[in-house]
Amino acid sequence: MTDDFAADAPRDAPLVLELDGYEGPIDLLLALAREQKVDLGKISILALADQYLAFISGLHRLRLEIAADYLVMAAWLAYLKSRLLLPDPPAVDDEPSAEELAAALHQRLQLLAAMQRAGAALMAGTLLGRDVFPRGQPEEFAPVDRPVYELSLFDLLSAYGTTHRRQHAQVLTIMATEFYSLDDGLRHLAQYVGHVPEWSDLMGFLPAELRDGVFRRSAVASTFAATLELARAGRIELRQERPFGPLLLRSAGGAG
Amino acid sequence: MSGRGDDLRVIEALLFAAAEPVAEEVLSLRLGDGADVPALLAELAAFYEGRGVNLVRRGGGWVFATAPDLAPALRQERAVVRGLSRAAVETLAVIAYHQPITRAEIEAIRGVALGRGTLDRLLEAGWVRPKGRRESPGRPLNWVTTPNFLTHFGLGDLRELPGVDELRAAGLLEIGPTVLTDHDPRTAETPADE
Amino acid sequence: MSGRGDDLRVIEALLFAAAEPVAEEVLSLRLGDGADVPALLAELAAFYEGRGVNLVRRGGGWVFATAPDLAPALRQERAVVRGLSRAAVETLAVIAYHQPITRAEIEAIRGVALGRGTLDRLLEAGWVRPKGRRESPGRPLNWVTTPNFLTHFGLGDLRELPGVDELRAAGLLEIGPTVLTDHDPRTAETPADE
Repeated sequence: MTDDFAADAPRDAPLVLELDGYEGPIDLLLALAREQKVDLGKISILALADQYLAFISGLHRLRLEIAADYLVMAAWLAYLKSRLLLPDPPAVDDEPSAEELAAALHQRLQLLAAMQRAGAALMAGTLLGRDVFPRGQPEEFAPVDRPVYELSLFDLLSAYGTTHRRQHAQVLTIMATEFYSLDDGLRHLAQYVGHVPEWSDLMGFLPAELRDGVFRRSAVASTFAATLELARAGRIELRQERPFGPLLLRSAGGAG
Repeated sequence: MSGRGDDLRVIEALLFAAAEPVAEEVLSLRLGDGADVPALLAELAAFYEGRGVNLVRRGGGWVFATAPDLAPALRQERAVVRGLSRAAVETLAVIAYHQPITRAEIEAIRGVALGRGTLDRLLEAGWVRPKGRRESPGRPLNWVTTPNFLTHFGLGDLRELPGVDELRAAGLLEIGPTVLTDHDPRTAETPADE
Repeated sequence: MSGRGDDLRVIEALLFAAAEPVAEEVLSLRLGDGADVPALLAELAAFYEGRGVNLVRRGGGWVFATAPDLAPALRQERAVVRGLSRAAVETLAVIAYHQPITRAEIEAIRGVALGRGTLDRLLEAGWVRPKGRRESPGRPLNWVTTPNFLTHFGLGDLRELPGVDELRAAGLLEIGPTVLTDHDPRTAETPADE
């Protein structure tokens, strides 16, 4: 292009404003096409290209960031014009013919024109807030909460299990555990201390009224522990002749 | 606006679109001197009487409002998921297994008094209902579960509730080891269960 | 709800109370199975025809709005709709008639890049929204119009777009390769869109 399109034109240059009125190069083309006053489908692309190029070159100064699209279109139209005027070169693959390019431009112009008409039709419709008005005082109905409980059958059955367990645990008294304590053993053995001169089997010193089971086992253990206590205190002596053999005891300083 | 009919339509539209009640003076200003606003309002109010929307006086002006008698139909229910307390779940289970059952019996089985809201919650959930009275002193209410209870828990009928044996087999009656004794009081106390 | 009269009153109240269109399905849900909602709506719409307030189908639902012919009498109190730029109106039309459409396609049809704020304005107005992505290189967003767009522009549904049938017959609702693949460098970036 020429110096006329200097990029440093003042922001509010009148010629810039000339382009500001258009929504892009197709819109400008459409505006020019309307000046031909013929059906868009029948418009002469050649004449339109001339109009466009004349319009663009008529602009003395142009801000480049606005004009770039317009200049690309101008270049393309100049190319199209040359293609339309000259006979088509031998067909090259993928290269549309001049007529196809012109038809495509027709299509684009018609499409944009249709959308512009549609936009105008939308704006001419019955617009809410301009032509009709909605209810000014919408009412809100406070929602009523309907509780929905989430509970699975498993939860329910587990709960019954808990209840059932608790119910039966009440009649299920845990019996006071009976056993023969170390104190019991000490008290019992104390009556014999000093009166056992000969080695005697520990089992002979167990309380007489022994029941079976836990009580007996605890009596054996506690009596044995009691003998250890008494031996430590130096009041009796203990002796075992072999592993797992009988435990023998006698008073301290006994005859043996 | 020419005729009375148009005036009526304008008042109707103005009141409909207004964000708050509109005073008669404002309507008069909008319609011009020719309009008999009080008469028009009376006509409009009469027209809307008995409809779903009424024209009513409120706050010194006129306003459209939905008919008060429709309030229950207009309110929208909103599902709110709630949890049930352990007490409520256990109570429901006891009712399910022992129905018909009185409140006192529920308390005896659970070993604890029923809290105030427990039965109410279950009633509200639609899972239990009172059904008749026990012919015993004080004639206490009998409680039973509802068809809704069966539906919620996917049961065809009450016989589909697992029995005690099945609960035990599923480990729901298990009780942990307790004391070191030679004889297990569990077996001694509940011989019938085995 | 007992009779048909009550149903009619409830629909009237529900629609009157709402500022936005209510879908028929919502009304059916509110009224229960017994109600013939389409018939009730037709009856109500006929009843309000010619009054100051009309019942109209908008944006896929039904809504009461003031009669269009009363606009001059009502407008003075209302701020006139904020003016839309030509770019915004055209962009809105392109989206409405060609949806779902990508930004690149909008630009190809209009032959110019979208200004920064244009889509934002339409989005802010609640008239367009992105809906999914195109399965093509760069996976660009698809843009569509909203029910609110229909309501605002007085349309029952998209079939009521002005002249849509004629445009379709003329082949102007298809974005052909001729639009997308000519010289325009922007369109060159999305060759696979069609």
